[in-house]
Amino acid sequence: MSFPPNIKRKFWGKLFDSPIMLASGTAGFGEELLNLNCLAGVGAVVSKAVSLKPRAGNPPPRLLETPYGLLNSIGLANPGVHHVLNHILPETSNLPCPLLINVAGESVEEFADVVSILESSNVHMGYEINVSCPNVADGGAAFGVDPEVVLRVAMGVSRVTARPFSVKLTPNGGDMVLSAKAAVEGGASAITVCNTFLGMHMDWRTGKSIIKRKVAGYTSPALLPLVVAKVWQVSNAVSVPVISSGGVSHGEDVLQLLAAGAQMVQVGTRLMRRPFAGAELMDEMKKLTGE
Amino acid sequence: MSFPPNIKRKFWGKLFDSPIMLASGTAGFGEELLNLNCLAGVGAVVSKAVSLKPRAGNPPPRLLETPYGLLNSIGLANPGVHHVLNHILPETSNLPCPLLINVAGESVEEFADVVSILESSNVHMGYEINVSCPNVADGGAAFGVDPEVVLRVAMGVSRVTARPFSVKLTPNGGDMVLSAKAAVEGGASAITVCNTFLGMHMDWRTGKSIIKRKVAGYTSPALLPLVVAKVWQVSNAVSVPVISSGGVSHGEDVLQLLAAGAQMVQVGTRLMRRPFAGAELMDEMKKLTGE
Amino acid sequence: MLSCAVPLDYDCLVTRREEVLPGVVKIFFQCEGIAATALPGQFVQIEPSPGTFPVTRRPITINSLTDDGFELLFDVIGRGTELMAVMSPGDTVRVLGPLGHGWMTDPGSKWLLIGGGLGAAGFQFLKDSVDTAAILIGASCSDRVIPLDASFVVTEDGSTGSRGLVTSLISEEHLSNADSIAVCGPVAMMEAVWKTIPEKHRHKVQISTESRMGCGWGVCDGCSIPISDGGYKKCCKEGPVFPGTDIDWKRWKEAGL
Amino acid sequence: MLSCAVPLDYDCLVTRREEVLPGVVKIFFQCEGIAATALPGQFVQIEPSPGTFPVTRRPITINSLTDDGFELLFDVIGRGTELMAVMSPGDTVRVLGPLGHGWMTDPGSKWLLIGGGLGAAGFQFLKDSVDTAAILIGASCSDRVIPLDASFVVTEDGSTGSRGLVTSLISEEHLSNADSIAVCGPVAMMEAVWKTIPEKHRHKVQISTESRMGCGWGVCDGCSIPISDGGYKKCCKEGPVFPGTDIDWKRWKEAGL
Ligand SMILES: Cc1cc2nc3c(=O)[nH]c(=O)nc-3n(C[C@H](O)[C@H](O)[C@H](O)COP(=O)(O)OP(=O)(O)OC[C@H]3O[C@@H](n4cnc5c(N)ncnc54)[C@H](O)[C@@H]3O)c2cc1C
Ligand SMILES: Cc1cc2nc3c(=O)[nH]c(=O)nc-3n(C[C@H](O)[C@H](O)[C@H](O)COP(=O)(O)OP(=O)(O)OC[C@H]3O[C@@H](n4cnc5c(N)ncnc54)[C@H](O)[C@@H]3O)c2cc1C
Ligand SMILES: Cc1cc2nc3c(=O)[nH]c(=O)nc-3n(C[C@H](O)[C@H](O)[C@H](O)COP(=O)(O)O)c2cc1C
Ligand SMILES: Cc1cc2nc3c(=O)[nH]c(=O)nc-3n(C[C@H](O)[C@H](O)[C@H](O)COP(=O)(O)O)c2cc1C
Ligand code: FES
Ligand code: FES
Repeated sequence: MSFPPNIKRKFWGKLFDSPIMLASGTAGFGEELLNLNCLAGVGAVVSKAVSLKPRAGNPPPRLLETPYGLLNSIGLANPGVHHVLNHILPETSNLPCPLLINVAGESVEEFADVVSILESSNVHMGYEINVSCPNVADGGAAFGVDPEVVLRVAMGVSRVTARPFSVKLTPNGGDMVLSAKAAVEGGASAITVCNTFLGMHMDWRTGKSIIKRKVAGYTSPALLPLVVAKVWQVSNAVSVPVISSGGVSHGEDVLQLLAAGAQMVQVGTRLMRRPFAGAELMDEMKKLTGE
Repeated sequence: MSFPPNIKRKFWGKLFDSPIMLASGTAGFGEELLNLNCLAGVGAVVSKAVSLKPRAGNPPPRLLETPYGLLNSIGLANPGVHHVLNHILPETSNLPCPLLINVAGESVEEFADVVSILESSNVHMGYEINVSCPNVADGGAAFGVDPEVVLRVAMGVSRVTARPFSVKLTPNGGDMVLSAKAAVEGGASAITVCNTFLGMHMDWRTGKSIIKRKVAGYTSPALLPLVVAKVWQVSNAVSVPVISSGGVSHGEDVLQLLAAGAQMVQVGTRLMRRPFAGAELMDEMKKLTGE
Repeated sequence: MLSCAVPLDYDCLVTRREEVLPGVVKIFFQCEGIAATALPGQFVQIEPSPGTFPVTRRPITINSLTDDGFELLFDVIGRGTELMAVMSPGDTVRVLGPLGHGWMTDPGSKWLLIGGGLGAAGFQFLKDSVDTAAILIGASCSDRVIPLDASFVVTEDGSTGSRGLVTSLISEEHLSNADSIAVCGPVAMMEAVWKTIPEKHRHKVQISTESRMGCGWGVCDGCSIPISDGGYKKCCKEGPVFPGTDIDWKRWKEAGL
Repeated sequence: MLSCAVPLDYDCLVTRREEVLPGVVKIFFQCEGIAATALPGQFVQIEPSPGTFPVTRRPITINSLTDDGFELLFDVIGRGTELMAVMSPGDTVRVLGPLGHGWMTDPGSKWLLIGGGLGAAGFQFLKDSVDTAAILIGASCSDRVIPLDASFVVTEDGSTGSRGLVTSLISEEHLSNADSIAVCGPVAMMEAVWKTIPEKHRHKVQISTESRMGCGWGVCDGCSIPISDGGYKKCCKEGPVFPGTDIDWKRWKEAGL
């Protein structure tokens, strides 16, 4: 690797002018953002999670801002893979950049089932397999904390698609390096590091959590050093590219993640403040590197 | 529990006017703070880590501030248990509050060895067993990620002391609830949740980490929601008191942690900005609760 | 339903700031783009500070339009609105808008407006745009009554108008005179109004909702309002104004915002 | 070694602010406590902002004392010093001090002061307190030469004094005339000075060190300076001034601050 890192990236055999990917769940399927004209500077969009059956999602409130971050408890709300295939994906055919579909499952088999149904679409470049969701069929811990289960999920997906896919790991328990190695062994073409950290806000006056599910996914610009450490650990342990996810708010953050070993860099929560973050981050990076 | 939580706490059979403990590694052995007159409002002091042999600690720089937090790579620098016993503990006999000694080890046996040597002192109330340090004798992963190892460490300590001890877990991998249960099974009288999160800062211009060990312990006020979630999970799973450690900068944060299930609340990094944090936090809490 | 202009992210100049009631601030922003495209009931997402925190914007209803801009009227309740409250003339603020679907205003429709406290904030713009039969306002006390030329005002402590709740002002006459009924205020007040309105008039009712928001433009699924079919609709995109019949009051109240 | 007063955490009033060189700010703080107790070479820990971030203070050497306070002189290089640079008269700032062990000043001792760039900042206070034989200053250019009434000044670009490095000013005469030698500046400059000074004079040398700090009062073990016995000493507590013979130059340079 050369330093400062190049802003132009090669990923999955394709050249990308921008390393920025919009993170799953913060950009819909990209079509709203196309309307808003804010896909400039964006290398790729990752869709919100798609599951086999429609999911209404968690009861509100689904969001809670803390002084330095955001708790989300969306609950993988989505209209189900068939609706996505028939009604949403066709509308994304004019996205100016590649689309990855984020896939959620409640059992090891469901991931492959969702992927095989999506195979009949040709608008998307590949998948992001979200093994951070709770394994409902097997006790409720996230799939991603058990390398054995990650291996089986990845093997299942490999079997039904020739498209590249990334496995998105969870930072909440287990050993991310072991899970990453298992994903690669199972055929993953990239590792996404990582999903949200479990967090909670307690109303001390009442002893109640405002979020009904109590714990939620926490994101914050202050988590960047945690993500940098994990990206560095995982990218040193596996041969496939690492996609970072978490903690980006400025161009310098993206450069730091690239230098730590990320091949592409996702941005999520920052879009809530700055829908045009793609272009803004690119500007900031170019100013810093002179590229 | 009643809400808002009481500021006066009962812990290890003793009444504490303040739930605030000064976290290990941020308050020496308390004697410097006594000189500075900043132990007002402090319920207890946890000493820096003590190991069997003297440890010079990691090469500098040992600290690196990021925009929203602090990376530390102290490396458990300490003069070793014998020096602590003979030269430091005697000086702490006039602390106005109880002292817990934080114990580090490089093997399962070392924890009990250090504790048994310290038993001849009578200035300290109990111990905090730091199973977050790397298990040098067995591969280098933290002791705390393996419940089996935690059990053995706790059993070893139980055997050599009648004083109460807390086991301080790591958030970096494994399943904290399982490790906490193992600690209790091994005789722990409390669980400290938790040690620092692994973090890293990359110099993107050079591709080098400024901290020589590359990854370091990261602390930040923005990590509070992560600690609240873990305190809530662990305190719901074990019968012994939970001591929270991490993320406190204001009185409201302490109340939140108490409401989430903490019996005592440590404060560390905040002391770097505010040596008188004990008194300040107490004032803020009293204002909020009217207690 | 009126179609919406594509929202844009504007750098708006603050031209005036006024404390209209204790802890209630009105700010005028210069912005021709929003002035030219906004519809009553729409909102904007405003960046409370140029720093990194807070990480999301704050949604505020467009209180009224001026020739070359718009005004917001808001309650100072927490972190974000405290930062917004000190915005002053000369400041430049990032504002995304106009957002959401506003009041569904059929041409020729006569309106009854029922507002609770600061919920009446957005009514100025609606009132400026439609034919209003009557405006009924309830508030806790005179300090919470927005200047709006209301037809009838009641307060819980009787400090303005007579003592009572806004539901006491709702009569069959008001309801029959109106083709459309706009309701805006706290959830409990809106539910009381809804229950007071007899079945036969309910199809006329439109409810202006609020929810904690992430994006504000439909991508994060964070702002769900429970809907009577058991599912959810997005406050930011499918709302904030919904037909009253859409709302699942029980589940919405459970959310506790 | 002089004994130190217990440091206290003061709310200090800023009474003056001056940009003495481009990007170099001098601030006067009113604080009788520090004025009464500080010794040359000691430092303070200053809170750069009242907000939550940055999470640590910033260590700055006491540049000089006034009747009822002290002044700091610092380079604006990053987050913290940028916040400090905009402090202005009337502001109140939290300052902990005085901290550390300063110059070891034996009565009657004659001093040679050797400074590099802004490293000479703390010399004013030392100069005001001891008998100075000579002051030798080196800097990159005139914009980095602190007003100090130095005996000799060289700059790398020749813009003040002759062109050269401060080591070129060190003569046997200067060294022999002095009982104590104070060195302060960038690590590389101090090492060069150390190497230039012959063995027989090295026992007179005192080095003012810097390190990234957590607490500043000896509890966190974050500020270690590598010492010639293979171990470390705490910059904040056992330093910042050390006998030159204490320093392990090789390991210190590796730290790269
Ligand atoms: C479509 C819409 C229009 C609105 N119009 C107005 C208006 O015209 N005038 C006005 O005073 N207020 C209005 N609100 C409410 C306003 O957005 C909140 O009062 C504000 O976000 C509170 O932010 P805070 O940081 O001061 O409070 P905090 O309590 O510190 O906020 C913390 C978090 O909670 C959220 N939050 C808290 N209360 C509310 C609430 N009632 N609604 C939505 N999110 C909330 C904030 O957005 C933030 O994420 C509107 C809300 C929505 C959704
Ligand atoms: C005992 C002592 C006395 C000092 N006296 C002076 C003085 O009189 N005038 C002056 O201009 N500077 C002095 N410094 C250096 C000054 O502390 C740093 O320049 C300052 O902390 C930089 O902070 P920043 O946030 O602007 O920079 P950033 O680079 O944003 O700082 C980030 C982090 O790095 C640390 N850091 C960066 N550079 C240094 C450094 N050189 N020394 C210590 N920590 C550093 C900061 O403390 C902070 O934790 C002194 C340092 C020490 C240890
Ligand atoms: C509102 C919201 C919804 C999310 N939904 C999903 C999702 O459906 N699937 C998924 O894999 N990750 C989801 N995430 C996680 C993000 O994709 C991303 O990994 C995370 O937010 C960290 O990046 P950030 O710090 O840039 O926000 C969601 C995050 C947020 C904030
Ligand atoms: C400088 C520093 C040194 C530390 N040293 C130790 C240590 O020796 N033993 C230990 O168990 N924890 C150590 N910790 C962790 C703290 O005890 C505490 O768990 C952590 O800082 C989280 O609390 P905070 O967010 O309030 O800082 C250290 C932390 C810091 C910042
Ligand atoms: S706030 Fe994001 S979808 Fe409504
Ligand atoms: S800065 Fe904490 S011991 Fe020196």
